[in-house]
Amino acid sequence: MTERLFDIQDTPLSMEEVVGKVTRRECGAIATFIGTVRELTHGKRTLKLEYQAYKPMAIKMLEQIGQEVKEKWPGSTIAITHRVGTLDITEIAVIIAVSTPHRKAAYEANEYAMERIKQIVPIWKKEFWEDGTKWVGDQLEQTAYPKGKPDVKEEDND
Amino acid sequence: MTERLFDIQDTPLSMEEVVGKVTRRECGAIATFIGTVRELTHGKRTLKLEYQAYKPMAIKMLEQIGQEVKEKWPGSTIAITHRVGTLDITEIAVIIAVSTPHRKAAYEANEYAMERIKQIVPIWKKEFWEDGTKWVGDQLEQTAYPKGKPDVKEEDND
Amino acid sequence: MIKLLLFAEFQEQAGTDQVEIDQAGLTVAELKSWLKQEYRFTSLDQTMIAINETYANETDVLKDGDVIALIPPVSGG
Amino acid sequence: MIKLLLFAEFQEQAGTDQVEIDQAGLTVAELKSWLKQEYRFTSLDQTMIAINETYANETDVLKDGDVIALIPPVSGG
Repeated sequence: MTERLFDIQDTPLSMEEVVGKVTRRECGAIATFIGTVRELTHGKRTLKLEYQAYKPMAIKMLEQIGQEVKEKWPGSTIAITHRVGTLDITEIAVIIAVSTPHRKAAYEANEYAMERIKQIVPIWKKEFWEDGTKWVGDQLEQTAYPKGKPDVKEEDND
Repeated sequence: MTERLFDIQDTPLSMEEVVGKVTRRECGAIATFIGTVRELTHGKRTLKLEYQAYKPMAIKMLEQIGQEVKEKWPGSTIAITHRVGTLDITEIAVIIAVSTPHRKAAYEANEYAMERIKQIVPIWKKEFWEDGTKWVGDQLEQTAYPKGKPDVKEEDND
Repeated sequence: MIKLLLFAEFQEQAGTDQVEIDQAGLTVAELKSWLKQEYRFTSLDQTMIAINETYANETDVLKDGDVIALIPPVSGG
Repeated sequence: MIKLLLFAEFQEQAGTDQVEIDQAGLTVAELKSWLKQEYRFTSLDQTMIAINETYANETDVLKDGDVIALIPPVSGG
């Protein structure tokens, strides 16, 4: 196939494009998650965000997530595109699209993929506020890498 | 507001349009569900589908679902558009978009809305197969209207 | 008069999408019995009645000018 | 030589996105200690090391020609 199911790009993301990659005659359900830049986090105003990626490794990790999803939800197709560069409020940072024959699995697989992105994909976000900037880590609000490294093996807790 | 958050239309649906209705500066997560026409159901080949709606009542019921979602997930915004008329394989029958400040609620609210559509919104699907046609009912594979009527009050089982 | 809207299989069975009926005063349950005899609809047991775009109870009574709809099990989504 | 890639806060602290280092033979854990001294990076405890685009263990040993990356806690999505 010529199009990448897993991609990192520095130009605005298109829902139609990502959803198009997973649209299949045998699938009736497509769950999509779109992460946008939110203005307020814990009451603090964000002016813009910058995303940076270790691109080749990030794509490899997205592909690994795709493999995990295929194993957990046979018959599913997933595509993920993550944006890098500077993003304004309401711009799209990430799109995850999952198609499945039936809808329950589409939601589950989509949510799983999002959790995994936040665990293992080398992409970083820098917040720009009125009073400063910060590279954000540890969004899952767990101790960072409790096992000393991100759990790159498939998760057990499902 | 001039645009309808809940709509029934006989022309092809646009993801961008429905997602645009729920994109808000204070929301970082948009979960979308796209129902497409699947070619195979239980191994049987579908040629096309026809959807028919009792349009004014269907819109009222969609609005009711929107109200339920707002109460269950404060801060969420939901838009639903359902297609009617004749649809070919892979065409979009329904789009549900939910934006929330945080993502967990977006998935949950989306799935809830889809369940409710299948319970209370007066829209019917006709399957066209090689060997015949049929108006489909009771997709949830429960006894139709176990209480004698669809549960138009908010669901209790959540 | 009361307007009765028909959808899906009922529309096909009746060959029309609406009929006028003169049955004000009947309850919803009585209307269903009457429709079974009058139109020989097959699957009314699983069918809801909407009165003026709202799901009705079996005991609700039809009034002149109401818009009634037969709502077989829905299959949208 | 070994190429060391820097991202996010490390890139800003070092003022560059990559450096060449001559530390083949060190383990990942030893590399971290060396980096703390050499670059005074602050948050290496929570930082992973990738060797050739794969997450490494603390005991993995660096080889000449490897591409190493410092991976602080990720925040994509």
